[in-house]
Amino acid sequence: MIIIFAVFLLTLLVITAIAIVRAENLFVAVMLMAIFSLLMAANFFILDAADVALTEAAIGAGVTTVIFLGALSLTAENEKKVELSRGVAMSIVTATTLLLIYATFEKPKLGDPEAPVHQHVAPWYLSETPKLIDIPNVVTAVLGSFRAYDTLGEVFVVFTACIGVLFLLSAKNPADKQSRRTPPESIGLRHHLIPKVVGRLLFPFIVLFGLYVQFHGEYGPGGGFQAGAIIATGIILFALLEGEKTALAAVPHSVMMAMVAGGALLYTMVGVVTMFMGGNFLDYSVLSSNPVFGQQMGIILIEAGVGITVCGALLAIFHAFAARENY
Amino acid sequence: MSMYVIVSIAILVTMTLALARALKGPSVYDRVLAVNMFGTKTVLLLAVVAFFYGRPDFLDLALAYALINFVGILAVLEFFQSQRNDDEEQAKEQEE
Amino acid sequence: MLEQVLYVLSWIMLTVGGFFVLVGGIGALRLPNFYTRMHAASVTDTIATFLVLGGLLLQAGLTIATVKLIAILVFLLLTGPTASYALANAALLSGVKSNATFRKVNGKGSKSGAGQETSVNQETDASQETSASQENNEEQSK
Amino acid sequence: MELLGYYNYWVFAIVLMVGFYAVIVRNNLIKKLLGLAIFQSAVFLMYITMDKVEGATAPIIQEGVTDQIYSNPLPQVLILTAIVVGVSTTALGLAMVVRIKEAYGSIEEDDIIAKDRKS
Repeated sequence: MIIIFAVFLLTLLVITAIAIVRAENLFVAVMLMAIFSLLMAANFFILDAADVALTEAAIGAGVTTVIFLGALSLTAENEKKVELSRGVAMSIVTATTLLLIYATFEKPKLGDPEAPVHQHVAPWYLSETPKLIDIPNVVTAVLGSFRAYDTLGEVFVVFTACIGVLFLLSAKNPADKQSRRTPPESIGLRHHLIPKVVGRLLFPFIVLFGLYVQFHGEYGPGGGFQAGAIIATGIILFALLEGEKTALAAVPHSVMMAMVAGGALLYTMVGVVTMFMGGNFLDYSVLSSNPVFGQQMGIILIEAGVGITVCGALLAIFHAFAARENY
Repeated sequence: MSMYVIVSIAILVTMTLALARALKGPSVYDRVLAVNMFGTKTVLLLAVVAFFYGRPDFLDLALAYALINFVGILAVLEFFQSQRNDDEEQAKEQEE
Repeated sequence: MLEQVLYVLSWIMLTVGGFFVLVGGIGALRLPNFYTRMHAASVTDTIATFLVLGGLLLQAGLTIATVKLIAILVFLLLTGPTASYALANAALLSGVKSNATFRKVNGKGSKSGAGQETSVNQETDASQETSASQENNEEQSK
Repeated sequence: MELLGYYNYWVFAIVLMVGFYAVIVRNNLIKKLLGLAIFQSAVFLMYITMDKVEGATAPIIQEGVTDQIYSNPLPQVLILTAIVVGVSTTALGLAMVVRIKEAYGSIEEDDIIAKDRKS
């Protein structure tokens, strides 16, 4: 039964992808991108990847759309119509698609338990996690402990991307002195009572839910990446409803920067501390006299670091795009 | 079991119809409406599928969607209104 | 006994909920103009959500899942109408400006043919407008 | 029914190439970035497809259930982080597009090339 759902959703996914590429209005394309992301998340969920689906849910519908819209408001909304020579590209793309499809017949079928990917380290992760770390969510265990080095790298990629965005967008535009007016305060959702009241009502719940996802990540789907994105989305909602300035007063730039750097630093420091205590880098067993408890403590600490960095980075990126408009 | 299947098929069909509306347009607001509808239907689908799988603790996902989809829609509307306003002001400036 | 009653009740709620979801979906696709389509979509946001999640609620019994389902229900019932309000408001504001949707609906009633025509008109208006504004942008940047 | 087992991979191939098409054919830079986002989503889809095991459930160990098998956690870990990294790199790309727009007054590739040739 589930496979029929999956086929259905995947077909919709293909249709949406083609529509995104064909849409000439970029605004429409961005909105279709939101649908695309929703479909991706539903697919991930059906394919048993609850954590990934939660990440896609937290990021795809909220943050991605907001960042794309921020960029669109600074550039053009419509694509220029040009006569393109599509023939060559089309034939290359079709040929490659057919080749890829031909290649898939060599692959193991969906759900085949004998597939090579299930023979390597995965059974070890599944059987050893209850003994070595004793938390139910194996994904969090692998992310936070077995492959912590990898995750550290990803956190630094987020950190670097945030710094890059800030470098690119904080410089003043030389050509553009006075042409952009400050946006009048009389527009937007700020002056609609109902969204404002409901938004104020929802904001604490979004942040609370983010914290739940952060600290429940060992027991259910969740973790630092998802929690950071959800809390950032909550603060973006606050910024949409109360205005940029209020949001920046609540979470100023210095705090955001401290979050971005501090989270990454916390992560690294956990690794350094374990080295000082006689273990390997990011080997949390030495943090406590009981190695299992040490592992759990280490995972909670680094997940906190991940959450803080992701939240700060996404917020800083959002504000960088939003502040650019006001020049 | 079978009732979950019935509901999920109904939701899937509605998702398809919403997608058709999003592709057809014609105005931007129709598309926003379709995206919003698609989002709420995904929430329902995830909730139903969580029960179908027999793991209701995965309702976290549906909860996340219910909260975040709203932010997305508000952001779209905010963007669109300010864009409209810009257009209007530019038109005024041109008249002057 | 009670369990069976609850089971049958949840069955009925889920099925009726599925029916309303379908009705709303068909309405959102088939109805002639934006405001009527929004009306249809709102059906799926309120009564259908209530019925489907209520049916699941009866299935769940008293667990942590119940709390989450109630939370989802409350959030959807709060956000759905709010999003509809904001959307209708935005559409109304811009509709007044482009003078398309409202005028025709008041004038001709809601014959489907007329409605379709209106929306097409509106779109062409909007696209002309945006292309004009784009030219403005380019001029300004020069 | 036999062939449905490959459907996910076919969708992966098609979506991947749709994204690639947007990157190579469209002139608009934001459209190119959307194409890249689609491209990377296709890769995510392929990885997640590989984690599925028939009759298994998500790799969150249920207490008191002994004979349950679980899906492969490893691809999920890789993709989970990749999604967050993907959005930050997309933001970096968009920041570059915004700067290009300010410097050249356009986000169409042929306009930018024409302006570069002129100067």
